[in-house]
Amino acid sequence: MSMEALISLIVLLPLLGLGSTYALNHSGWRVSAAFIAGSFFCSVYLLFQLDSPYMVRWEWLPNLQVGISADKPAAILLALVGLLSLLVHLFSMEYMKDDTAKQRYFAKLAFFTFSMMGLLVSDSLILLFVFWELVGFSSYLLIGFWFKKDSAPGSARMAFMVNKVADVALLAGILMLLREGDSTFVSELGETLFFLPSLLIAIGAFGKSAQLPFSGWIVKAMAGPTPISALIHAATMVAAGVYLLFRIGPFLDSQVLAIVTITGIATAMYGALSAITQNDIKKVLAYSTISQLGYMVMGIGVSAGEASIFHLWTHAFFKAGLFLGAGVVIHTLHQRENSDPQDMRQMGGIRSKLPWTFVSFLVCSLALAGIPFFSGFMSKEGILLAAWTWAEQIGTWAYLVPDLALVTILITAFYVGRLVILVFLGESRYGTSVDAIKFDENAYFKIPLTVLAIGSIWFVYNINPLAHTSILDSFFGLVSIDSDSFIAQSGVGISIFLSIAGAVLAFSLFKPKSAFSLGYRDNVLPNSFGGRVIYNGFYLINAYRLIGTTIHSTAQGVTWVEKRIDGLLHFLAMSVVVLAKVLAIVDRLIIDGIVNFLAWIARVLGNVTSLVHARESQWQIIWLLIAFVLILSWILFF
Amino acid sequence: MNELDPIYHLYLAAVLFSAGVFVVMSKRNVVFVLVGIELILNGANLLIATFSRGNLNGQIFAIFSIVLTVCEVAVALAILLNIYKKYTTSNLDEVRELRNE
Amino acid sequence: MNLQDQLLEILANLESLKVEFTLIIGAISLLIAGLITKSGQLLKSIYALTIVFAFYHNWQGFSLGLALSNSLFIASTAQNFTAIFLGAGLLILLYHREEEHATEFYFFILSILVGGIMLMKANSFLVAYLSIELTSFTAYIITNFSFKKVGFEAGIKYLLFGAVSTAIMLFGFGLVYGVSDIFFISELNEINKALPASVGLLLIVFGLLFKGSVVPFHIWVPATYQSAPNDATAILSIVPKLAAFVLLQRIFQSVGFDESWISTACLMLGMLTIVFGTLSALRQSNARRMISFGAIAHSGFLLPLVIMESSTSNEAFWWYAAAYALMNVAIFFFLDVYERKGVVQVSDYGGQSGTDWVLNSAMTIILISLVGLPPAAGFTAKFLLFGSLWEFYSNGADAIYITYLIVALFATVISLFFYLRIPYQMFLVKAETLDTQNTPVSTKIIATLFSIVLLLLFFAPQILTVMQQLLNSHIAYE
Amino acid sequence: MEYILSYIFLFPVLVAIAMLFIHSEATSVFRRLALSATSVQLVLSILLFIQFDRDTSISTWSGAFQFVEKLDWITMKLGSIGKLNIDYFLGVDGISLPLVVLSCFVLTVGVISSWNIKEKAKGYFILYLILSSSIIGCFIALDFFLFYLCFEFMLLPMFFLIGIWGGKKRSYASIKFFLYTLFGSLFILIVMIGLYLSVVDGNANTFSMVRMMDGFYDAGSILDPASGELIFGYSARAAAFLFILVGFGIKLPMVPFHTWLPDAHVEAPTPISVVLAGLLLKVGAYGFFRIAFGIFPDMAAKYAAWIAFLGVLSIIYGGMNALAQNDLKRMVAYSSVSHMGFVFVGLAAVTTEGAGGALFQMISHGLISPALFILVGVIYDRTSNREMEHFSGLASKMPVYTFFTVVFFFAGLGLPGLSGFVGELMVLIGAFKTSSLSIWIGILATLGIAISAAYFLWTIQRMFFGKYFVRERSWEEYMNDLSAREKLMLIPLTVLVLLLGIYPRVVLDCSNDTINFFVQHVGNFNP
Repeated sequence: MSMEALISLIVLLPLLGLGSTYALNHSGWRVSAAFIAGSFFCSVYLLFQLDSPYMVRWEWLPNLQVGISADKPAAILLALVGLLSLLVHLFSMEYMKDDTAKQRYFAKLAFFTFSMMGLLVSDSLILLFVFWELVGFSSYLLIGFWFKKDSAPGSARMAFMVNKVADVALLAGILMLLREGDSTFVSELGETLFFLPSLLIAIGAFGKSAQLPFSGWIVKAMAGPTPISALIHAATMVAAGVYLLFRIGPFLDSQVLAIVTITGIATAMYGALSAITQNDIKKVLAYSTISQLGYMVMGIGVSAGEASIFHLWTHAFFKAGLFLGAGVVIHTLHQRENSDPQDMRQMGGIRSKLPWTFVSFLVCSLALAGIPFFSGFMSKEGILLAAWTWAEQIGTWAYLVPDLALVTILITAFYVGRLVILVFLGESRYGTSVDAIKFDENAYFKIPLTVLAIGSIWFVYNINPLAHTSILDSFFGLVSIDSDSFIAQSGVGISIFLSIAGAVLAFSLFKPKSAFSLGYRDNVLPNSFGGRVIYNGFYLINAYRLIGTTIHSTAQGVTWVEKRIDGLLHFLAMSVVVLAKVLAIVDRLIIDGIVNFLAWIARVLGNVTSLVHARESQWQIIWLLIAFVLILSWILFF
Repeated sequence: MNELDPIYHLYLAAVLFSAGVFVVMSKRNVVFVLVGIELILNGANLLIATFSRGNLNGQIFAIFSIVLTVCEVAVALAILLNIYKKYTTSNLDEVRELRNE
Repeated sequence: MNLQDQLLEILANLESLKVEFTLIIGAISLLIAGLITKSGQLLKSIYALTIVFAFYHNWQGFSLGLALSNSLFIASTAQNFTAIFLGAGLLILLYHREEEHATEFYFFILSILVGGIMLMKANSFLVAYLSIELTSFTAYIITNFSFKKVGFEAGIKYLLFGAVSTAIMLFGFGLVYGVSDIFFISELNEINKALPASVGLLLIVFGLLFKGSVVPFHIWVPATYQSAPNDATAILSIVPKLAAFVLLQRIFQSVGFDESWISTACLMLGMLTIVFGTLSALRQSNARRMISFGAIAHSGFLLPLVIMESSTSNEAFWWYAAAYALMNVAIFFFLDVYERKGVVQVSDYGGQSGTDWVLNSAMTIILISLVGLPPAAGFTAKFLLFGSLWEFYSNGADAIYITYLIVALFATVISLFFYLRIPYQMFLVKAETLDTQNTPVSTKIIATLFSIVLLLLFFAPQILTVMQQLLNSHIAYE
Repeated sequence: MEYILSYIFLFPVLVAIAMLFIHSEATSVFRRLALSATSVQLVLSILLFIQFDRDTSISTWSGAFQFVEKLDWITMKLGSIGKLNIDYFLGVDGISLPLVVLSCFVLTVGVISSWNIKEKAKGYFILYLILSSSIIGCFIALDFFLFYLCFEFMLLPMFFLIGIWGGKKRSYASIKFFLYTLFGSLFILIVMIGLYLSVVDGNANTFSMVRMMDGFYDAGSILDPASGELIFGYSARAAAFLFILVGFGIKLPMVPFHTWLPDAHVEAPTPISVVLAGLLLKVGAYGFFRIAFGIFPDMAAKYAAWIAFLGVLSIIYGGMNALAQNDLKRMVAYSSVSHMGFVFVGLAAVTTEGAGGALFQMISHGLISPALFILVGVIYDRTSNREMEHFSGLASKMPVYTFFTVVFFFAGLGLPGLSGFVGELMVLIGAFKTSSLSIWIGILATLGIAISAAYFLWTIQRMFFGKYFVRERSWEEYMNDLSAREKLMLIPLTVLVLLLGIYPRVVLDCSNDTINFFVQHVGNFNP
């Protein structure tokens, strides 16, 4: 099979899946998964077929070439997306089986897969932007999937708008490359880009990867179905920004790289802090995703692209695993009436009811927390190491970056511990109607969870559980990071210590029968200033709302201007009419007035000479004479 | 016969003209207004006749003009008759049904 | 030269007056016929026959140049415009007219035609004055032919006003004659530069502008147009105005265009006319009065064509005048049709919506043409006007011509506003009471023909120029 | 095939004349006749599109046109000008060809959209067909006089179509529309006469736009670039260009001359909005291509930055206004203002991408905006209301309707894969690539995309998502999903929007050569 056909198959099979959901009436939505599977197997096949990067280009618009390129990083991510999409499809078959609109659901899901695959193989930045937008579009559709819910449409819109703003920057950045005469093909980039285009492209990536100040949209995106959160808002789409940065990172302006690093670490801190006090299970995961993405972006900033992509990969597994696990919990608790199935205050003790889910969730959590022997540790270590090395090169303030990263590790382990404990351990807090709930873990749930949990364990990547390299590195063309430095070496130890410390801290605070745990069901929202700030994610969403309302009121202001323009026009029209009226007045008053004046003179004269009065009916003639005189004098004397 | 200096004719013409204008402006009765117009026309006629030098063009013009004046008065009186029938007045001030808008 | 030679010369030159003679003979026969019969058909056919004969004679052409001891000047322009007048005279037969007073009415129409045609040929001041008075007197009289109270009122006011202005014009003749010893228009180039002569010339021009209803000498127009019978109004709005303009053109040609002050003065008045006519029309509620202000504005559009010294403007003048005549005959025909239905005010047209779409759309086309929008003759007329102004300007004339162009342009936009009020009422306003009277088929056919001709003239404007050439081809050049 | 353009141009008028003789009670006959007339046009235009020779090397404008028909129309001896020569001169090049096809298509859609016009159907369809002829005429006329005739002649039918069949404030809107556009077109008239007096074909002056574009000026004439004549102290050519800018700017519409558009749209019946947005605005843009840039390339190059500025102003200003609207149709109308701004920016860039993008944006907007107005019409037909606040959650009641709305709203906000994106992308590429424009033009124009996303999404959220709700109980029974007729209009539009979004070269291939020459023609004058 030729490469071209293979790549087309990978990208287009999901599209066929979309078609099939509607074409085949009732079972169509099931068939769609088969197409995704096909796409996945093709990408695995591609992974082994691919020796050197494969490129195709064509002239999409006159004078504008676009092209795709499949190299190893692309191929391995294609496989990742294919796999996760397949798993989520499987999961959704059970999760969504009672929804009347599941055709629409699977169609959108297939469309997303297609867009994501397209994004990964795009070589031309313009083509990449096309798929970038499509990915955002399908995300919008999926967030708003339950459009009858009060919150979903608004959340979808906010998520899309935040993305759109960043996309505008991305587009401007790409087009600016054209202005500077640079190629828009990633594979042809050779030299460092200028500051402004670099910055704009980075901002675009920030948008999709939910970096500050765009982070808020992921929280909003949680309004969508949970499998969607797993696939799109945890594993794949949000990683697109990291992927773009990975591709373009080596060519970014050094100042922009510094900005990327700082944004990354700030976001990592921000996400981790915000996750601590959340009560909504999906929000914890959402903020955690933001935090992890911050890690990856920071990794790019410190020139550890490979480590970032490795983290992207491992994160995709464990975070998807967490989300799907949460999905099982939510799906189960959804059977309750009059309660929020996502609220952790009404969970607890699910371990025994959903054992399979618990185990997989735990594995993924440990990976997220960065405990050794799990994948998260390995990938995180790579980034951390690179950050150390980078800080050593720059010195002084730059040490803040790895330091903060370490702090983040502590916080991460802490909130992950809190999450697991509050959801699965201890007594159940979900009310009296436990018996009414059917706890059921069937194969559709178990298979994806298992696969994802396995993907979160160390041996998949490297026999050495403490290594920060993996078998995947061969695909990325790893440049091994210099790890001789003492601090870097000791960093591993510190991070292990911190992650375990975080977990222990969480356990000691939230362990079953602890004071917190007992009172958690009625936990009220934090009152202190700091608490409120953290709980509300630093009011980022409120800031978006504020910007939104500001723009809307500006728009109202613009209509005010518009009315003035119309008013000016009416004024012009009116002034013509007024002029006409004035002419009438001139007719009546002034000319009449002159006549009356003359009549007055005549009367005065008449009083003297007893002549008769001047008559008003002759004013026309008088006017004629006056005009004669006026014109004559004007012509003759001027 | 003594040649009269034409300048006196011109003075007379000017006086006639002005008197005519004044009468036109000040009289309320149509007949009087017509008289005023006659005066203006006669002023002009006098002017033309006065300047008739070398050929008879001017004098002929004046004679034609006088005839035309008579016609004009005839037409005017005919209309006036109708006006008087409808409005029962020959006072111009009271003939004002056509309004300016 | 003895008397016999003089008489022989007169006889030889009488040929140049054959159109007038035909008309006069026709007029007299009309009077006689009127004594014998009251049959409107007969009178109308005599009238028609007269005009056809006159047209035939006009078609036969004249020998150009001075005639009758220089008192006439025969130019092809006069011949062309004679054709317009006769055509208009013929077309008013289409109007509805009661048998009563038909004799007198058509007699006076023929007289006004004679006056107009003579005016265009006049060379001596005397002939000019006589023909002006002829058109004036008859105009005073036919204004009364509606036999309504207001008609008489308009008549007497028109008369008084006209008499004063002709008196002043006569004064102007006297001044020019007295100071420069000039008695012929063709000799005006030798005019004395002294002040009284210039004043005299200006007074003559004013007299003509009065006939041409140029602001500020227009005051008689609305009342007269509003109160006269519609067919009379049509003739009044065409014959004296165009004849005066033709004579004015001759005066300008004769004076020579070095005397720019006088043309500048006229152009200023022309702009004033456009602005005043257009703006005044805006506030009229009576349809006929509104159209008459539109006619005043059209005088302003015609005026520069008379003044500019270029052969393009000459052609454009002819074209504009012909189109103007046709449009005016048509619009007053429509106003007449609607007035007999009782539709007088602009707002009354609301009751016409949906009654008779043939009539309504035909009228709309006429109004569109009056505005000067394609595809109607009015557009071509305006187009030629703008073209002449542009050309004259680009050949190095004064900036006043381009100013004129811009004023005319804005006025066109505003004129849309009032002309369109009638179709607006007809089509867009839903009236409470709809008119249900039926229009005779003949009226519909005439209405359609009018609009078709106006459209045709847009698509084939050369018709008029070819017609002009055909007319002039019979002229024997001396 | 020799006279194919004439057939396309005049066939509707012939049908309209035939309609005059049909009794006005036969409502259904008129719409069938109208549909057949526009369908014949459509078929012919597709033939034209197929037969158009895409591989040409253009070195002068006179070589750019195909299917040329030239007949003497008016030859009139006229004084010192010599002869007034007006030709019946038709032809298409790569710029006008796509517009002709678009026009025929949109006009056909418009007839289908007019299907339920029952009142005074005779007058309606006669006016509609006359309107179609004049629109087509604008795109294919190569004689300026003929172009102007068609340009002006669109006003009257439009005036009556809005004024008689429109909404509540129809008379205000129609008169505003008429006065506004007449005002603009008289400016064009002036320039047209000036050009006629300045451009020669052989010895005679000519109205031929081809000669005007190729620059055959009479030496020393008023608009001759070499002579540098002044009017009131300003360069004559600059003044003429300004006039053209205002004239076509009103039609386009360009901020601040756009205020007729929302009113006209809001009051016009749906099919007329379709034609107005789809085609009439394009005529203005076409005028910019052909006349402002084609005939005055020197001025266009000189004032490109200002034009681009006006374009950006339109984009942002129109977008902000759209954001503030509560009336769905008004919102769509303002979105038109915003989208047409891109045409300005693209033209001002004077690059292949920019000009091609401007053209493509015209085509794309010519498909999207009719669809949007049809969609507005759907809700208006059912409820006689289109206030956004009065509806909510329509998606659950009318899923198909919602589907099409989402497709076209996203096409409007520039979703890749749909045609709107391609146009905007090309325009932006052009704006960024050219060195003659400041980079802020490009950045601000890009920001316009975000604004359009804001108002479209806001509308979707308010009207289509959330809980189902309509203001009046009496509307309930009418809230059915799309009828077959409505689908018949929307499906082809969707297909085309999708096709052009994915394979834009359908259009661009046939316009490429002309656009290249156009850019070269204007680019010569770049400062």
